[in-house]
Amino acid sequence: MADERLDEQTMALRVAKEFQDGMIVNLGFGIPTLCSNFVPPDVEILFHTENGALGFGSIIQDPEEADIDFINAGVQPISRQAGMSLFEHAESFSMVRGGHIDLAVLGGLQVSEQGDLANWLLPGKAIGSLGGGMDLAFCAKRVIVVMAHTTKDGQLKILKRCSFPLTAPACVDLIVTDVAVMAVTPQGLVLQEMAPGWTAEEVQSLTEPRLILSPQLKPIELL
Amino acid sequence: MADERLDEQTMALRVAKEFQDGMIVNLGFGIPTLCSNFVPPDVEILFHTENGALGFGSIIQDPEEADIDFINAGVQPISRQAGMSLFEHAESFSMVRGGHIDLAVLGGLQVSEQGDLANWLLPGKAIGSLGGGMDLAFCAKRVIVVMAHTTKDGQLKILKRCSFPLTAPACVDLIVTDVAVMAVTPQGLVLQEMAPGWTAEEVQSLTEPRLILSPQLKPIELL
Amino acid sequence: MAIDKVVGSFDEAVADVADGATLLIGGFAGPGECPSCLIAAVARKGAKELTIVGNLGGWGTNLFPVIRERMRNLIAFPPEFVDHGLLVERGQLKKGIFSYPDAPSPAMLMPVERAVAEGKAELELVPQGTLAERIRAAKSGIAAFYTPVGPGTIAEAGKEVRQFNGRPHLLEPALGGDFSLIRAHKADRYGNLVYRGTSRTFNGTMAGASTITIAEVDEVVELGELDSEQIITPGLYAQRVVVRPARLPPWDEPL
Amino acid sequence: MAIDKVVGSFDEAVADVADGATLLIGGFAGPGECPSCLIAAVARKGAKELTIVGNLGGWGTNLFPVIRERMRNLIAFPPEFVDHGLLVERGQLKKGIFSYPDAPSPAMLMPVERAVAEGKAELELVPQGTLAERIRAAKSGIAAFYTPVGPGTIAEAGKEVRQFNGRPHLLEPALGGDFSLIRAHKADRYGNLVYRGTSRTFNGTMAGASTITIAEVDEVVELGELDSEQIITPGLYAQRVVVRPARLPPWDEPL
Repeated sequence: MADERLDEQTMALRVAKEFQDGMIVNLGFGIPTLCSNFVPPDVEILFHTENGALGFGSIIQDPEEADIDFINAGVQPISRQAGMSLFEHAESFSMVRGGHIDLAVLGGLQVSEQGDLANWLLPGKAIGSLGGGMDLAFCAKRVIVVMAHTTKDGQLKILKRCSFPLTAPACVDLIVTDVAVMAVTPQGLVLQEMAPGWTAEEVQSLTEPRLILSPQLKPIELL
Repeated sequence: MADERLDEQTMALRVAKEFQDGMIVNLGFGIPTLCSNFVPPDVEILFHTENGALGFGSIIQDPEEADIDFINAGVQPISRQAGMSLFEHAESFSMVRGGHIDLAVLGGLQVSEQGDLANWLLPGKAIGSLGGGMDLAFCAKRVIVVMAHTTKDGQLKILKRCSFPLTAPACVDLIVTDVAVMAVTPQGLVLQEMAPGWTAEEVQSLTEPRLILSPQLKPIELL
Repeated sequence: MAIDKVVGSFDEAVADVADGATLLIGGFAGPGECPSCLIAAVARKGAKELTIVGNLGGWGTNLFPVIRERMRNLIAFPPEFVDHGLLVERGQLKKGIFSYPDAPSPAMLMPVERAVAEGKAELELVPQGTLAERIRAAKSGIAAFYTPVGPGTIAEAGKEVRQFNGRPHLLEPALGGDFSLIRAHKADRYGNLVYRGTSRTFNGTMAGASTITIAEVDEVVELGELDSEQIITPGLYAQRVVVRPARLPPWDEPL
Repeated sequence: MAIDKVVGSFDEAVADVADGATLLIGGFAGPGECPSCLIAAVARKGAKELTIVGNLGGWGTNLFPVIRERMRNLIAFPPEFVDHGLLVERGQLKKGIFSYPDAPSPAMLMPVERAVAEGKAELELVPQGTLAERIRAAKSGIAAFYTPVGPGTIAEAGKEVRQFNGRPHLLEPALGGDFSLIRAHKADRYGNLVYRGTSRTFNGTMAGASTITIAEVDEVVELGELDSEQIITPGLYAQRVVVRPARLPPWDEPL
């Protein structure tokens, strides 16, 4: 049986290794938000939030210090920071649609081997919310999806074709899960990294499309 | 023979009588610019300039006080004024195209009885400039053209059809010239006011389309 | 006469919001950026068959205390806050045009989810950036635009698809209103507006996108106090300004 | 590594402007809002076959002294000013996309008028608001939009006409560039920009509308000195910043 899966913090840490100096990064709700805790110390990036701020600081943990006029798209209080800029919503999405966001980190319900992403309609709900995720999925220069490799009840989430309605077709570049890191390529999904103790067979057994093994296949670096 | 024609200042004075409280007004180059000198004392209006200011003050007359970073679309230095706002060019034309300009006062080379305006290509020039006049002519809520009734060499300018290329079709609401004030109506041009000493026949002789005489036809008020 | 856009009360400010009106309601998701007093005044007026355009579907008065409690350890939401979910709860909604209509948890239902399920209201779901751009197009006199966002998804339904630069785009129409109800920080008598922090959001976008824009502000300052370089919404985009009290009264009290 | 977009010289800032590039050049008509040092650097580099997008056709070095003399009683123009007319005079223009290409008097000819008459350059004439909106569309990822401005005029030539709300509209495509050369007042190392007065104009519009935006500024200030609420161009729209000297040297001296 496979080893333990990574926890959310560790998945966020792995995603944050993709942050490169000077990048403009948008983090979706949930695990993506946690990535802001793991920016490598020698890297300076600017976070964008759909509701109109760029270059804000960390999430405020003490409600006494929180200000309802300084929040991110997940309605978490954000700290002000030197160099931060503020703008209205059409400008904020000019940034997204215009390709000015270098990296979007999004959650996912399903991802296909073509990089299709489905993450806006929760199973069993009649109505879902597109929010800003669709714009980001279509237009960010690079899209990383971070999510559990399977659902809590063991359903596969990485599929040949998504069964849930799409957020955007062929938009995902990299998938980071609690067991693996996979790149979406024209040839298919390339397994690049695995959680400690996992084998490629074990990852494959939780993944519908056939995984291509990277010649550089290695354990996920956790430091 | 007809009496004297009005001078440019007097034409501007007449146009300024159309200014109503709270209006957003854009003044074109030339005679229109002079209108800003004649805002009625009990009327507060805000001037818009295409290059990105609203609610600026008077044209500065002393070059010592002029600031090259505070100009109007005619590159005249403008004074700062309480309540003035500044913006970039796309926003400035959002105001124009979005119908937020109550009144545009433009110069004209020719106006037709349908209210077509031609004012962008000078006779004899191979290349003309559309500038912001086309956007204003199409989109301002009301367009007043102020111009000499005929050219210096006696050519008619108020025509059945413009012979010069159009700035905008059917855009002009009111024509103020050095001899008359005429409204553009679905029935045709209605002669509303004449310069002191002029007769309707004399105005008609300088005007190609048939003028409809307003029941309230009167001399242009010059006070 | 001096231009003065300041109106004495919220009830007066929305007095001409008629049945069947289209309202663009500012805000994003939290209380900071929401024109609560204007929404409450529309609820008191009782205008019906409204089309409401906004980001969220609206928490309403039943769900908001739950959310407030959930958020307690992160941020203190004022208890008197109401959003346009109130109008949905009171049956004033005919159609909602929203980006984020559903509750963030399957265990909750937003008022608009109920209203749609019961056949009492229609819903148009719009990607957030497309929503913002459609509103901006209305302000800017753009009839429609082609966006790369949405082909191959639910957003494509009923839309013209056209290729530009080898990529499919959707034709999206302008989305203006009869009234924009927005929240700002300070105003002057010309209607010039500044916002505070991330409260600019859809408020700044909706200013000027309706026939009448009404701004709910913390303070009206003397003309000239707002620096010309720093005015975010030039006054021609706002027709009315109302000052909000420091502490919100219950929504059903005249204000 | 800290983000730092400040480049040491104008020559370095434009070193990768290649033959055939499309340049969006900020400014409106006067010297205050014109990125003179960046233009001079492109002239020194000598890049050819340029497509230049801007408001004016450009005075150039022959006409500017005449204009300066004419304006003398109204406003003092600095004698060292150059605009993109310089690039036209030097034969670097292949195509100009302008709103105001001709001289304001029939007695004068702008360099682009000469170049077009001599068959050395092409001209695309665009209404000013459409020009601004096309540039903004490029920044905003909008492929094309329908504007009510232009049907029944020269602006309609070659354009799709379509009815919206009973009114004809023209389809206008986005207009982006390889480089936006803009003038701003202050910057910080992130590329955040503020402008001064009416110098914002097309400079603020063009920021972000090209692959590379280069801002010519009076001053670079410490991060945090620009108030977050007052930043006009957020830093992600500017890739390079160069400080301009208080007094401009002759255009052909390295800078």
